[in-house]
Amino acid sequence: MAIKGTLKKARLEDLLAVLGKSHRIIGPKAEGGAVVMEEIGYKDIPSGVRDLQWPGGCRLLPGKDSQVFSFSPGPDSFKRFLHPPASELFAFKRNGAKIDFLPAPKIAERPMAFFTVRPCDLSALKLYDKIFLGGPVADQAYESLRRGSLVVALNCLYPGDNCFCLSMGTGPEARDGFDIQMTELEDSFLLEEGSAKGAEILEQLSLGQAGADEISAKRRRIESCKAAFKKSIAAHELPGIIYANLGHPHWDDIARRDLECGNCTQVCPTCFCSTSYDYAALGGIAAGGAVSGKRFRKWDSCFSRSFARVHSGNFRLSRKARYRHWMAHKLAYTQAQFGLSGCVGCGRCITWCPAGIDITAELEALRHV
Amino acid sequence: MRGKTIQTDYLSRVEGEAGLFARILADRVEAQFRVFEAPRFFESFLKGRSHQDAIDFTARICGICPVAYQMSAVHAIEKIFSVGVEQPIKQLRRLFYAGEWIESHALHVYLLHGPDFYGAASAWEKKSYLPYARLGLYFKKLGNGLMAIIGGRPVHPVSVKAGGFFKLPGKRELIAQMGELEDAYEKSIQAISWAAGLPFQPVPLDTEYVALRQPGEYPMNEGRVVSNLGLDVSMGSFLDGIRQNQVGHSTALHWEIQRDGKGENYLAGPLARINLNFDELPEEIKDAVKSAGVQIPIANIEMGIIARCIEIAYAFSEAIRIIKNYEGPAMAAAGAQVRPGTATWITEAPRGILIHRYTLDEAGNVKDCLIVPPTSQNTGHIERTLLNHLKANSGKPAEALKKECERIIRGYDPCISCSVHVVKM
Amino acid sequence: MAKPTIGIFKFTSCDGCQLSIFNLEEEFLQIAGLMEIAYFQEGQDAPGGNGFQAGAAHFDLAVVEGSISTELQSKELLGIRENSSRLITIGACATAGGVQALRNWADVSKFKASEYPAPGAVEALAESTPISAHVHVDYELWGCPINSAEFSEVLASFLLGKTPGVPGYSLCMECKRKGIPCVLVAGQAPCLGPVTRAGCGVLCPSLNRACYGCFGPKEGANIKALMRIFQGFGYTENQCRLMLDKLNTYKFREMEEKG
Amino acid sequence: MYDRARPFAARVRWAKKETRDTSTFALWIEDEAIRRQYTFSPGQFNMLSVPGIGEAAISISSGPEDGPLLHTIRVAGDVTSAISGICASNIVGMRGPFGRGWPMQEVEGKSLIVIAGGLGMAPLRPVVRRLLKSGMGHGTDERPVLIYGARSPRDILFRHEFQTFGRLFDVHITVDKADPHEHWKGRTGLIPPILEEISLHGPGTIAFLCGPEVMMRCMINELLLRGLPAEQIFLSLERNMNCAMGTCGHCMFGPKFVCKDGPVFRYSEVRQFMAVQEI
Ligand SMILES: Cc1cc2nc3c(=O)[nH]c(=O)nc-3n(C[C@H](O)[C@H](O)[C@H](O)COP(=O)(O)OP(=O)(O)OC[C@H]3O[C@@H](n4cnc5c(N)ncnc54)[C@H](O)[C@@H]3O)c2cc1C
Ligand code: SF4
Ligand code: SF4
Ligand code: SF4
Repeated sequence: MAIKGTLKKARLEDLLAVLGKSHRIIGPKAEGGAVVMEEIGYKDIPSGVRDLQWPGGCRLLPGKDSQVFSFSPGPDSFKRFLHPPASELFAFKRNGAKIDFLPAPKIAERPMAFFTVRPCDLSALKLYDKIFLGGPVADQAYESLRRGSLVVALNCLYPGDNCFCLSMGTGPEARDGFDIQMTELEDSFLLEEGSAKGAEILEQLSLGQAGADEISAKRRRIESCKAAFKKSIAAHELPGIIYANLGHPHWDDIARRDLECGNCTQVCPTCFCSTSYDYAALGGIAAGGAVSGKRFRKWDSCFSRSFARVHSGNFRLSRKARYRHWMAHKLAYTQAQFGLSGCVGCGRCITWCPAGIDITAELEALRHV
Repeated sequence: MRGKTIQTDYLSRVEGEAGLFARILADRVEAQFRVFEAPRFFESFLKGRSHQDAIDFTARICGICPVAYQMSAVHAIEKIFSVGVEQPIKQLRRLFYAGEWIESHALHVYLLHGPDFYGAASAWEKKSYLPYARLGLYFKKLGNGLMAIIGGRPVHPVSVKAGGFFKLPGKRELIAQMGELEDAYEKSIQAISWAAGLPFQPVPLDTEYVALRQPGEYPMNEGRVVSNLGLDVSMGSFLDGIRQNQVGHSTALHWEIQRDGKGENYLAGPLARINLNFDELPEEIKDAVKSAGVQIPIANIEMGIIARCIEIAYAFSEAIRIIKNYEGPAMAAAGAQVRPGTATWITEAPRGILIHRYTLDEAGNVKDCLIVPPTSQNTGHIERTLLNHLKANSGKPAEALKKECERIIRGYDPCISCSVHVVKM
Repeated sequence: MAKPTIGIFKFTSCDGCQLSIFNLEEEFLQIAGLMEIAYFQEGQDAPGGNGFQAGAAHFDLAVVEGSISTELQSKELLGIRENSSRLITIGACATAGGVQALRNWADVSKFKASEYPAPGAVEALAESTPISAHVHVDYELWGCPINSAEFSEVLASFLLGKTPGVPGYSLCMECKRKGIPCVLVAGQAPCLGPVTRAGCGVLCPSLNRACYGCFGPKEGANIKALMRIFQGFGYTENQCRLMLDKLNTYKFREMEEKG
Repeated sequence: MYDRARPFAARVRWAKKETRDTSTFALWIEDEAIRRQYTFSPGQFNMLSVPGIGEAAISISSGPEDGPLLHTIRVAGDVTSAISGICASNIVGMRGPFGRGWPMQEVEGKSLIVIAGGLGMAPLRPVVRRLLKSGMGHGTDERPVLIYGARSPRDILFRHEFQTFGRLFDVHITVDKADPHEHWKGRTGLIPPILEEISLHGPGTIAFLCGPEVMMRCMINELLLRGLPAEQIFLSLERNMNCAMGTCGHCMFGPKFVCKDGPVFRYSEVRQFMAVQEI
């Protein structure tokens, strides 16, 4: 029988204390007018803070009610931590006819516990596992961070203004891919185990009985969340609608508004593109021709001009082609590549696009115009 | 006696583009410090732009002392807006300035001027000089570090705004500097006697020197303008009392103090500051100066390098003091109410008093402005010193005189990009 | 093998980019070890005055700071180019005309008259132009001032014979990597990040301030679209103009026209 | 399995200039354990690197049954220039092999037509070598066809091998342009007219193409018109290559990763995207 129980809101700190024994806790924190993710302590949780989000905008409102998690996801996700913005792949040394490639040092830090991962991000995480662990060879940088990590999921009770996970089929309820699942109730949290590791954590807490009342409260809350969604996407027509419209004139219209700044790709929890590059600082160059340095992998984006550049030209030079590639990758290609949707309906790309380009609205335009 | 001509087209190891031209003839001696840095018209293109642009743009007048420009500008603007700036912000600004003094002085002492005393063409030419170059780079790194913590980066920092800063540095970051700052302070104290022992040529300083003076502190951002000849005026009246003079033979505008209808050149900078404010230095530094055998007032222009070394030590000790007491102001910036008006402000740039005067309109945009950098105030003095030196040493061969004159000019640490007012010969 | 020779030259500028070379600190001394510093007026005495005027020396690499704003400079620049195998520009002045290019859109004779008692004696071209407007440039490094680390990467790349790993994408990319809450989206501030080149390390947004574009336009910047957004925030067309007319005005305008 | 993300050292046994800008390098994997595990099939590629400069995707131009591991490299940019400056007994970095090569099993029983343009001959050379080794034994009486186009006579790759190739293949070489002083006696002009002269057996034919995309597009159209099923046309694509393992996103061609789904694709898999500009 899976462990299930309630934790009084006033005792939420206990959960963090238990997690903190073995893990660094990566969770939400209010900063600079947004909820970001960082290594946090109990006090950092922006309890009660609400947020308004609209295409190209976000504002935090001070909290007042008894709800702890009233905010929707901010720009960050687990991505920053499991697929860091820059990571060393290996070090190299070249001296005359001798070459060495040395593995990057192992990350010595304690493993991470992701606190309050939203259901949409659970789907994104599942995709990441496929991308980085599912190939013929696992990505070592990812694997070393992912192994030993812990996922505490949080069911969403309020959809954010730009969220559309419901139509994507990824939320607002967590189904799998977590160690512990949390649901915020009236004055407690319902905690449910999702794995043996999760059970171990829950065993260390003194939980209240979770009976039929709590279960039905959870159901009620999730159902009322579902009823509150403002946004949806025509998921049932994907990916066909993309493939059918690669030549649509609407791409030109988007290109006029598109800043090609890359923000959407950087906040998207499923965007994984990167570029690796050999860095040899002046200090690594010796007068005799010996070189030492490191190859780094850095987040990149299909919006970068150089992304599809080859010696003889550029496969995606126009802004239109780059936007189309992005959207097609999200809504069609990823499905073909990894069997999962490349969009999980988190709405981040809508909020954090300075131009307020809305992937759901653009898809509608492709369908109807 | 045949005449001698001394000419350097493009002076090396100074900031900016300038040359030297002098003639020793039977009946007279001529000396010109020629500035050929191209004009950039800051005062013109600032017109109609926001006061924040004044802070951000004037920094671009000089890459070596951007903080000075930002400080003079922000204080003048705050005066127009009647902003009351909290003490902790003032302290943070001193810390910011201390970083710049260290960075600027270390560059000059160890990388530009220092090699002169070792007969080296550059700081990296001679192995024996490398330890000094390294020490200079080390000091500079720490000065840069302070500027970067407060302003984002050492060259053209981005954090200054009317009322304070866009964001305050974290206490932890500042405290993290302490170990190195204390170590550097020790080294900077020792460097005073190193500087005092350099082989100087006698180049007497017998004129008026001018600096800010603010009882209770070594001057940076506040005070009255004083001189060894009894000048003691407010910032605004000082600007009213000097006049610019587009000297026919020279390329830069000369600034002169007007007395009884006559213009007199004067000296601004570390020498002037030390001589006028020695009493405000911490005891430990005063002791170090005394035990190095340095006489105050310093009466030799060449000894400017000693003054800079003293100020490096002072800036380190000031930085340490401020960081120790840093509590973090309540707010990053005091609220500033935009108002029209005119104000003059002067702060002590590494090279001396830097005067800004702004007139702002109702929207807080620049209607008019005037910028008087220290180097343009000093150019008259440079020429006069060259003239005196040549007169006193007219018998020496031209090649030797040329070297000596170059060294004298370098001793002023002229910042030629600073002198925005530059005209063609 | 002989060390490659490097010459560092200055035209109209604030010296900040050359200073950023000194700011490499220990690494700066390494340059002296790896290359023959054949000309660097700010740091070392040049035999015979102006190395580039003499036209004698050859430079494997010429590093140019500053914009061209006088007749004489444009001649000297030609001399430098002729005597250099590769020429790179450093900083907003050399790469984009600098803040002094603001005069390009105004009447310089009025500027002269308002700043100088004898304006007739002031020598200055009506325009301040980037080096690339005069000679072929092999590589352009952006920034007002340049980022020392990027300069080091450029030199290292020159020594190794490769294209420097300096990005041409937007500041936003760097901003997001650092996890800085967007001041445009969360604060409705007129941040130029989306059209500005990465490189500074995201100084302004991390100080809660809108970027004002020191690193110049990114590759393929959509400036018009961003200005439409700012107009939506309530900024007038003139205010938008002033936002773009700053340290890289010449190149922002050029990019704006391209669309 | 050895690490595919971190290069291993490969020593240049010998290097041979092919044309003015292209040379072939024989590489020897230094680490014995890796060498023993290393196997590849025709059409696969390696990521070759010069530490500090970077990496480039380079097809293996020798066959699996050949002795030395060959790479035929044209100087294009930083990495390829750096490699071309490396001489015998020196070392480069190698990762690989990567990708899906030519479907050699599908050649069985069909008549093969190989079409290469420029450097595209490099990844097709192993195919030719494999068939030469196995002789006529690919189950048909038809002589396989090899059509090769180069820019000019001096740009012909492996020029001394074509005679050997001709023992099995019906070889057609053309050059875009020949200077009179080159005394070129062969064909000039584009590849398509050659195809017209060749009799094809429609469904019984299988085609392998590698070369510039415009050339391939044009040839594919021709082949389709001549009755080849889209399933029997294979082409090798080129895109910007960075990680070579499907995690960096650079090489995407529509939903395909050129590095792991390709570089050799069945035309029917990618036809829908071939028609889209800037895909
Ligand atoms: C599957 C495959 C097989 C190839 N086989 C060969 C071969 O056998 N012989 C040969 O000479 N060339 C081959 N190429 C092309 C070769 O990879 C490029 O010429 C080479 O990457 C150029 O690198 P560079 O550093 O010299 O050029 P630069 O222009 O300096 O390139 C810098 C970087 O951009 C990327 N890049 C640039 N051009 C290309 C390109 N055309 N394809 C992929 N990435 C590119 C690479 O990451 C490269 O390191 C192949 C390409 C692919 C994709
Ligand atoms: S495409 Fe947009 S909505 Fe979809 S997962 Fe990415 S950021 Fe979220
Ligand atoms: S703060 Fe500016 S630079 Fe950063 S993401 Fe937002 S718009 Fe881009
Ligand atoms: S203005 Fe922009 S480019 Fe310049 S420092 Fe600020 S954020 Fe960086």
